[in-house]
Amino acid sequence: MAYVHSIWPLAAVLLPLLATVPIMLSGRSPNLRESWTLLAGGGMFAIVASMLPTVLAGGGFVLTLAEVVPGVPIQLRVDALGMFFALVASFLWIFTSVYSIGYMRALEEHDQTRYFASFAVAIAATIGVAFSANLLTLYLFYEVLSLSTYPLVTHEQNAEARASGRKYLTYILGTSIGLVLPAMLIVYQLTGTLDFTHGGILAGKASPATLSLLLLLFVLGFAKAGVMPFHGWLPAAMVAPTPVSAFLHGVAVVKVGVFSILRVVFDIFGPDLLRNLDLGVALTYFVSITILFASLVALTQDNLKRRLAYSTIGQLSYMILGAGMVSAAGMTGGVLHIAMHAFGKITLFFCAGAIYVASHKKYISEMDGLGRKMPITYAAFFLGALSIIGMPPLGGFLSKWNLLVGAVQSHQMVLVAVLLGSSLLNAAYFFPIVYRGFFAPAPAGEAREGIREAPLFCLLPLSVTALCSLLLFFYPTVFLQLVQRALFP
Amino acid sequence: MQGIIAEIVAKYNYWIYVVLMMIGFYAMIGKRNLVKKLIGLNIFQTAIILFYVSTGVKRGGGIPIVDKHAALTHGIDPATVVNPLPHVLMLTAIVVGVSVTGVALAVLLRVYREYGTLEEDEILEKIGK
Amino acid sequence: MKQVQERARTRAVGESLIIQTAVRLMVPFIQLFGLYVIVHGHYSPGGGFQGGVILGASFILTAVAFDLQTSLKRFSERTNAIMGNAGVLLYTGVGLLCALLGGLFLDYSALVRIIPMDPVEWRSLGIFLVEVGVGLAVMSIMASLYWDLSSRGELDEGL
Amino acid sequence: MTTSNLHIYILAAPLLGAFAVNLLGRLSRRWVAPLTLGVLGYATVAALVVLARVLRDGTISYTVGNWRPPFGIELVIDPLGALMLLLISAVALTATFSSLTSIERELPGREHLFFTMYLLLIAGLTGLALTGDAFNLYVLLEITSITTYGLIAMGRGRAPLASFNYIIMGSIGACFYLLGVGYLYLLTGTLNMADIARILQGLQETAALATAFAFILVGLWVKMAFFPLHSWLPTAYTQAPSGASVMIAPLMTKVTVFLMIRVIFSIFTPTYAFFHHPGVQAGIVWAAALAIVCASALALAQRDLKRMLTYIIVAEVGYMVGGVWLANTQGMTGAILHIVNDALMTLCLFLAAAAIIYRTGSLGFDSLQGLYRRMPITMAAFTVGAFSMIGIPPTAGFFSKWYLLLGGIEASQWGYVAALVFSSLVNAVLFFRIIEIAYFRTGEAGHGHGHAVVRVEEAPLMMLAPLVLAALALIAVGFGSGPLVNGVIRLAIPGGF
Repeated sequence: MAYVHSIWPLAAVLLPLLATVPIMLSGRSPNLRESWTLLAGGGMFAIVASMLPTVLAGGGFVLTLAEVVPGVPIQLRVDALGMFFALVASFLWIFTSVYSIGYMRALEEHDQTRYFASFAVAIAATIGVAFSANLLTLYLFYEVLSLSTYPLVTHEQNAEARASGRKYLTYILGTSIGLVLPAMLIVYQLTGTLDFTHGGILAGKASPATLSLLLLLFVLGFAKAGVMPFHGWLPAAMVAPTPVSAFLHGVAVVKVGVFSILRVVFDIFGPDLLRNLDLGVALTYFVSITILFASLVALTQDNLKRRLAYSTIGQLSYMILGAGMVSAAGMTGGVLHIAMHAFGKITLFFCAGAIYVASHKKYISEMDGLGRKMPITYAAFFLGALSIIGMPPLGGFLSKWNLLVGAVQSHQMVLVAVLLGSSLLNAAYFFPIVYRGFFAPAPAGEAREGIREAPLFCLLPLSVTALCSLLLFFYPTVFLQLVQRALFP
Repeated sequence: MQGIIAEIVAKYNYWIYVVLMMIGFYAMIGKRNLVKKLIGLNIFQTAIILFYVSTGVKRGGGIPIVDKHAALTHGIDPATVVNPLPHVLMLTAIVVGVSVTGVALAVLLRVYREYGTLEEDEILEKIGK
Repeated sequence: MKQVQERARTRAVGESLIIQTAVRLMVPFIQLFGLYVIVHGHYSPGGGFQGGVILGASFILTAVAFDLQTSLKRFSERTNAIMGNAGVLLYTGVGLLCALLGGLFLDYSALVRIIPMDPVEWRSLGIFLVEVGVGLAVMSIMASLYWDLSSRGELDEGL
Repeated sequence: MTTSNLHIYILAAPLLGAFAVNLLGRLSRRWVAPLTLGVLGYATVAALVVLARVLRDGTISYTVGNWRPPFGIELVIDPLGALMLLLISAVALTATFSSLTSIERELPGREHLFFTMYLLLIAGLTGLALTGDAFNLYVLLEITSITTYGLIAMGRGRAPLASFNYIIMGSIGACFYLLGVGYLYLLTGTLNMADIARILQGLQETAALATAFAFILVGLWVKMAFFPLHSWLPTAYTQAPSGASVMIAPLMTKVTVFLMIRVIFSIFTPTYAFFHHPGVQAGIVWAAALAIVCASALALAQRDLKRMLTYIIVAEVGYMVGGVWLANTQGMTGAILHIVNDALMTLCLFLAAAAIIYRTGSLGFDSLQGLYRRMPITMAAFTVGAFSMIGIPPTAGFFSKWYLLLGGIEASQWGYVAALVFSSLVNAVLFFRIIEIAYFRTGEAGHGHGHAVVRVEEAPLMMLAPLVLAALALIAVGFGSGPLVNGVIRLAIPGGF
């Protein structure tokens, strides 16, 4: 693949980063501040989208910033896999910004300037991860993302939020410093490079035992992917304002974790190596535990956002599962699920936030009959849930179907069972919410007259993302092409 | 036993310096009075000075001050003079030692003014309060 | 012990006419000798350190025989500090001057460019200047060490 | 004969400046600041030129007074020394801005005395970076130590006692070093480092040589506060006037680590130091690992910001000692890079501490509450320093840790690797604890909605500017660590080891 030297990848990363300055300076004038946010969001998406045709045509962009370690520069590179992720993230950021405005203003939150500034840094780091050309650059942006989301998690500043912030950092920083950093160094020591190379760089460089250890370190170390046992931060982080949960813990942060693992699996290890050493199978079994267990736990959660969090944990492992299958369909499904799940899950979180804004309710058991008051929100929730469960005609079906095919192709009937069982569980924890919202009688003795749909700024984004989930089933071409380019150039 | 004694006698200067050094070391660690610690430090330094100076000594060597003209005409027989370099070095070391002692005493004055005592135990007690 | 300290403070101890007279006589000679040692240092045993110590000792002797105030009256702390500083400045200044004149640091032969003399002569003179500087510095340090310590640091200077 | 005297001016400028400050400062306080800053500014620029010159022309040898070595005193400016020279003068210059302000408040009327010692200390440190003579090194080491004793004793409260402890420990260290040099002199009859090294090559390995090496090492370890010998450091650095600690804390231990490298490279060969006693080499790496773990654990127990930082310094000394003794290029690169980075990180953090103490008067964790609203720029810079200590890219601390870890992996010293990782995690806990208090705990004034508007009370510009500069330098050095390593540090490491 031919890479063209270009400033655009850097521009995509720098734009939101630089936007923090005017955002912070215009803290006294919320309208101006939010305009900056939206402007940065739109601009970034435009930049990312402008690079899309070249990538689809088989090209790419590259930019070296500084050679910090011999053989490992800080380098940005736009390839198909990165473009895939960046497209999803930058597109959804626009809606999240709009949603944030509605949400934060409706709740009259404090410290909104810090909130929007941190948010901008976080999206910059996310795009940075997507466009990283090597493991060191990826690690750099990964850490920046961890740090920039910390103020968002701790936003409430009460004891619970601080405790969650601590937990968040303990998990995320602890694993990245404790596991990824040594693993990365060992890879560097073995190969002398950290470049993402199609087909991997580790083949024949180390004993199977070392390689297995490395894979374990990476999969556990990128704890943002929420693979058990390092998943505990995600439910804890739900104390953050809902747009944060929606975007960061539905899309950006967690997907960065998955994306990092996929990068390592595809471009550091290489599918062939995994297949030869049977590491892929081990990986799939390992994450299967997370899939089933997280879905089971989700059933027991009464707090809506926590249920969504556990659902996310389970879904994230789908993507790793797909990569671990190392069959064409499986890998396609895994990568595709990043996008499909992103659109679905962000809709669900938006809905949860909208319900909270409208009624200040957090617990599912209190939400009986709410759907009749807020039909649009609940309809969107229904669509999002269907997509996550994997029902046609929604985007989620495509990825799950590919995963199933992949499992069958690789003759892993256990995985087929896992996928089907998990989908059933998904249905089991999502449908009751919708059912209770529409059909359960409102609890007696509760004044509900004031409750109606959330403000337009909240309602609009969630409707759009829900519709996108639907559209993705019919028009997945762009994403499919990118996946094809990424996996089989 | 004979061998050990012979060894000690033959290198008595080293043994003396080791013994002195240990005395100083003990004073620095064992004594609770700060001035005694400082004296221990001085003994310690003196031991090292002794060690250096004794290394320059030669049997039958004289003072390394020679007449200019004699030296220019006849040269100097190294066997007749002790090695002056260690002495010169120790001159510097002594100056350093004096400076350290001076600073230490000045610091001790401040300690005394602060706590009214130079016994470490009592000072620690006062800090604890 | 307390008593002794008390008496020492009232300066009842040591005020002896014999000692004071003897010191009065000796101090000029001691100082002269100190100067001799400094001046002759680059040629024979002696030098800035030793001469400086002797000079300093003469002030200490005054302070011991009389009292601190008397010795300070003769040679105030301010003068002392200035002389000490001037000594070091002289020493480093000479060294630096050599360097500025194109030689190496402390390479006195470079001073030829100021007054044309035989480089060997200049070496001798240069080390002499340095010795004077060192002597001044050591003298002032010795004196102020004693003053500060014996006055329990109550002089206006000190730590 | 070289006629360039630039490097000697770097040494002479603060020396001369010290006494000029003393003389003129007596007349008027107004002389102190311009003199100190002028002298150090000159030294920094000169150091930069010298570094460029050394990188272009190779090692410079300079004979004081034109006495040829080994008889005269030789100054050797190799790339490593030149780097240290620049580091010392630049850090000192940056720190001086802050200490001028804080000393004005802490020691009114005695600025000229303080800055006399301050400049003497810098002159001593500069000399240490330059000297090529083993005995001269001892004298300069003592000059730096004595001035440090004095500077620390000028602090309040327990400072004199801490200083006295330091005097005892520091003197023992210096004496050990002197003793080691004595043995070397007995063996070789010379004190010039290069000469010693040359003669040692022709000598058989004896117990005396090992004794000399051991004494010198232990002596330097005491001076650099290597873990079991660290007891003097925390109290001394905590109690020192903040104007002194901003300079002492970044430089003293780091320069001593540099001296250890100097001794290993220039007197004993790496071959002797590392490979003749493999058990010793491995043992020291383990000791370093232990030092890192213990010092980090002790840092966890502290409830005062400055005291916590001092324990981190002790842990960082373990990083560097371990890195040197990994006995491979990566580890050595990491150690040298970490000298630079750690000096900058410590500078940044201590400058922040000085600024905070200037405004709040205390560094207890409780008094840090809500500080970021009062001093946003200070806290932002502090955060950068903290990230660097934790080792988060792209701050400088990450890259030195990178090389150290790489060296540990290459040498299969897993204990050391684990200790480094552990220490990074502990640092994360330590600093995020503070960040959480300063950013997210706003006292009883009510969290959540509707904060009372807190007035911004930033530190004065003279303290803020160097702090911001140090924070920016951390990021700049982080991005520039590639050229730094390739262009400077690799040159400093002798080949074939």
